[in-house]
Amino acid sequence: MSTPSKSPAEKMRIATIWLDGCSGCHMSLLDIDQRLVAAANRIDLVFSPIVDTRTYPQNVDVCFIEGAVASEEDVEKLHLIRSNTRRVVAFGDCAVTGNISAMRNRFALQEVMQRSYLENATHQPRTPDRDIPHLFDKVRPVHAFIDVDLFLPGCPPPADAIFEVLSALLEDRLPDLAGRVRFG
Amino acid sequence: MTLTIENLQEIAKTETDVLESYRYRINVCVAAGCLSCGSDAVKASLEEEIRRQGKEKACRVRAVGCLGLCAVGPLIDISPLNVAYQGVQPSDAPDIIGSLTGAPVSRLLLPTDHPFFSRQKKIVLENCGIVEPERIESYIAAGGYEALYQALRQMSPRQVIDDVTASGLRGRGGAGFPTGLKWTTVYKAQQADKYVVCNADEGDPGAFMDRSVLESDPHRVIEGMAIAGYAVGASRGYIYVRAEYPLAVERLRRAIKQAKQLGVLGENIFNTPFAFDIQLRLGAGAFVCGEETALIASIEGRLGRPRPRPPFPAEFGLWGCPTLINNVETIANIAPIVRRGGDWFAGIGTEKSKGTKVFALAGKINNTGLIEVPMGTPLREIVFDIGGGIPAGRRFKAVQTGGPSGGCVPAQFLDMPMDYESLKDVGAIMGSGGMIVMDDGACMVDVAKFFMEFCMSESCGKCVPCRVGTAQLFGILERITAGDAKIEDIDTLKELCDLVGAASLCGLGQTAPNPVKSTLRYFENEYMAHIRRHHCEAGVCAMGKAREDTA
Amino acid sequence: MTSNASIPPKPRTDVNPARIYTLRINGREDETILTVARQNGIDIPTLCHLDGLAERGACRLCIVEIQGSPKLYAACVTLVKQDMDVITDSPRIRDYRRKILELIFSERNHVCSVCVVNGNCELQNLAVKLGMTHVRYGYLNLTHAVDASHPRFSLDHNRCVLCLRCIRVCKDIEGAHTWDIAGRGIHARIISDLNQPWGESETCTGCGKCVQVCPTGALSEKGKSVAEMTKRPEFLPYLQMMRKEAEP
Amino acid sequence: MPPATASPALSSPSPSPAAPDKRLRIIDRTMRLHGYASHALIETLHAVQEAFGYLDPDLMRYVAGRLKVPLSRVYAVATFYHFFTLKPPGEHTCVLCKGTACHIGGAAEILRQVEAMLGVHAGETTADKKISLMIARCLGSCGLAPAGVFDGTIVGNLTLDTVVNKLQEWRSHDADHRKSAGDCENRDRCP
Repeated sequence: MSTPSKSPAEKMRIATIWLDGCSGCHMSLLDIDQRLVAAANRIDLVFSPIVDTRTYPQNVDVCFIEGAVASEEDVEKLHLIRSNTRRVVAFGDCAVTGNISAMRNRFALQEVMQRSYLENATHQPRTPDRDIPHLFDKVRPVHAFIDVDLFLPGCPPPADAIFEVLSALLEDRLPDLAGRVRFG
Repeated sequence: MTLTIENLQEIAKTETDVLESYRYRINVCVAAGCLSCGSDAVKASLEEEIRRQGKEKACRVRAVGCLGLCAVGPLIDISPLNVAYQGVQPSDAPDIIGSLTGAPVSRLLLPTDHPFFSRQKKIVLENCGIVEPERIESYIAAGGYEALYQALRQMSPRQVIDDVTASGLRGRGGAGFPTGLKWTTVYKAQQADKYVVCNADEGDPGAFMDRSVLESDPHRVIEGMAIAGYAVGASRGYIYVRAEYPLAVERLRRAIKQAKQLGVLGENIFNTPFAFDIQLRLGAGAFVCGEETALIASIEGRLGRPRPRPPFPAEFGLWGCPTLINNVETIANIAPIVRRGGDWFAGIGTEKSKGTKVFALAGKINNTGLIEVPMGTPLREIVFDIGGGIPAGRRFKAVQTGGPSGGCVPAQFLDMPMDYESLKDVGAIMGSGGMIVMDDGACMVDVAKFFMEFCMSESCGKCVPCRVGTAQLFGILERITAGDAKIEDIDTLKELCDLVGAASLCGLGQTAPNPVKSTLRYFENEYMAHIRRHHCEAGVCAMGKAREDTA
Repeated sequence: MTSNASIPPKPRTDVNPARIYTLRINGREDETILTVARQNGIDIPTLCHLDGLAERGACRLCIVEIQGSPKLYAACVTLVKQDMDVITDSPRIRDYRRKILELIFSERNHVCSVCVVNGNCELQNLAVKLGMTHVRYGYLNLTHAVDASHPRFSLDHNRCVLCLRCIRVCKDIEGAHTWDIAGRGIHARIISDLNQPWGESETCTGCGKCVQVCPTGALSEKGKSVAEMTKRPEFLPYLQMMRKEAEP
Repeated sequence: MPPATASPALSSPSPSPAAPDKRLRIIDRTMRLHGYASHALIETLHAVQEAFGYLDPDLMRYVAGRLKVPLSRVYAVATFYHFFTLKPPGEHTCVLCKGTACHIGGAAEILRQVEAMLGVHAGETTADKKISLMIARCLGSCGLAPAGVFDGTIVGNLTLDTVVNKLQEWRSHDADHRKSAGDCENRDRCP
């Protein structure tokens, strides 16, 4: 599958997705504020929790993946993304390291389920067992499953850093993240 | 009061006379291997039988050290008949004693012209199976402590060191550092207090050479240490021995006590100003204490964590003093070198690897046990002639040398001479002499995993590359053997091997990747089969199970 | 996917172009490479090193090359020699340092976002400094406890990097030797006294020096929330100097 | 557990737990032999384990006080060296060798089966305190691989059957003789 190269006038097709995260990274994306408006005419947001598209499209230029990988379903999504996306950005600490989502790794899955759905439940304690994806024993970062082209750490990554990545992608250059990002 | 050479000769003569007054000397191996097959009971029943047949005047039963062929113990040998028996049981005693004057007991006979015996050349093990390890008189009758006398009375320390240097002896603990050079460094150090340490913390799994020497000929080690002490100017020595070798510990204790009583240890040895004392220190189950700086820390009662070198122990060792650390086998070579001269020793072996080497043959080989051959003996001769080949008609696959720091030598190198350089060239090391023979039933990925698990659990945890790197390497190997790995894991494996080897603090970490690197070098196809086809050709890895679990 | 001429190669954020710094030694031979380098304004990353504590040479982040030797040397424990050429930074060293840091991150549970020293952490800063954007090795997910039994401080083993600064400061500066390290290898961990809860330690003076020298959030003051704790290990060289003065 | 004495690490230790013991004298002798020097710590811990079978916290405290070694250092040394054990051993001890030759000879499978049979992992003691299952890194009896140590006696050329038989013998033997051998301190030395 090859894509014709884009003229500067052509918009960059961008997707974003949440796996196991808190959506904080997406909030930070919106924190780019008015600069986002300026970039908007060069960007086409083709898939995202904040737009109304159900299926992941083809020929995506960049996908920002928020959240860690905790289930079969997540992995399926990742493979779908990878095969339809030119560049994949691990977006935020959960995607990059597993972060908060992976803190359950120290415990057996059964213990975690027990604690969250039975012991701590105030209303109708019951472990969900139907129509939900199979959870992995260990939560892992995105690059444990697919190739990642760019890592954008932070919890959440600062708006400035996200904007720098966007700008760099639009300008076809390497982003300069020095001093702009860190874990946490 | 002080011991003279005449005393020594007198003891030797008495011992020899007494022995020769018996028509038959029945030597029963009481090293750990044969003991665990019940050789002490065999010895008791032989003595009982001699009494019963009223042959006390003609026969003497002697408890001797390792006869080498551990595979078929308990072993006994009868001099001067030149008859050896294998697999002897207490119930065989009447037949054995009864046959002394007639034909040997054919069902027990072990042919003494067996290549296992005839192809060996014994220096380190020359007394094993000959002297009684629990009696100093027996050692003296075999020429023991003459070398010490010679060194103290006829040679200057410099001359002793020159002899050791001329011999070309290299450290038998693994790295092969020239022994003479090490001695010279300690000799030159300008400090009043110096120490000699014998490293008997034989930690390599699959190696039992040192154990055998300690159990079979402990005085040899004491004599070697005393000579070393004289040469480098030390008056105190320590033997750091594994607590897992209780028999060796017991025999060393007894030997040190005897040596002190006789005066070959203590003040004014052989009427010279030289004084030397030896103490035992027990290891406590930490492989890393084979590393010199960790060993020193352990003798000082501390945690056995290595420290960065330099400074080297030869300059800054035990309690900050110059310290000579040599392995058991190295020290066991000293007395013969002094007695017969460095040139004699240098005439044995190859150009860069002099003398003999003791190997512990184990694994899938017919004649498991202890052998000593000249350096440079071809591997094929060791495995197939001396070792008797692979049991059950299976195919030779590789031999692993050097334990967790070593590598494997595959079949295409069977004609390689066993010396330091050749082994290094093929990615293995001499190591301390453990030789594990593997047949086609061994999975090389599993072997690599086995050693990595060892290194991970023996890592002291001080430096990051070793502590975490070995755990990461083990994790990857575990995934591969479970059929749960990706092809990229091979790259990560190689990359981590490079990092751990280059960046670790001490030898344990620096060599920990060797078994992986070596198996990857010769058996990468096996790794690939595990990853790509979830197939373990040897049938060792339970690949299916892991896949079922995830399904 | 076929490649397209207009698409530049993958932007790699995990490598930065390295410059090679060479330090040529002439003069004194009683100082470490690290000291001399820092005196000359050359930065070498460190973690287990702390001014005022005995060196260990354990974290291996300060590895350097010495011209003419294939081996790597820890700058904090290697003494300089006349005419020694030290390479303190090169692509090879950079690569190793970053991988070592990745190993540290993979070992325990270093989740910066919920850490009391987030923003003031030496480990976190090292990741930025060495350009470590992610950890390629699998996380080991070791399970460790939190010891909150002390009235004023708490110890979270999950954030410990085993630099042993706490042990050294307690033993050499405070003189209590409350801390030591139990077990070995990947299972090693900090303990107080006979592996008692810290709050029940019979030897701890409660001086808090260990907390101040800890490079991460493993040792912290109670009552501090995420990103609220800062450490001040600067007291150490001063204390060391004053103790020396006080000696007869 | 509040501190029992005011200056615990250096207090003169009250000879401790189980009994006013002859065994303590062995420990004292070891320390005296080394002049109560701190570098005698490992030797002393060997003596403690030899006499008591394991390193009891009270005894570690006792040794720390006598040798003037910090408590934490004693604990560190006791756990760094795998020869030391902090838990009392069972009545019988089965040590399986995990050395290279034994591994090649199938020791891993034997260990797996024995763990399953006893319901414990290596390094643990069965709930009835009867059998401790241990592993050794290498017994140096590679010529007899796979090898093990059963109550102090090395046995070579092990098979799963020989190990299982031995363990079952321990179990049933003790069941039969529990009462008659009750007053004997060391069951193995009983006639």
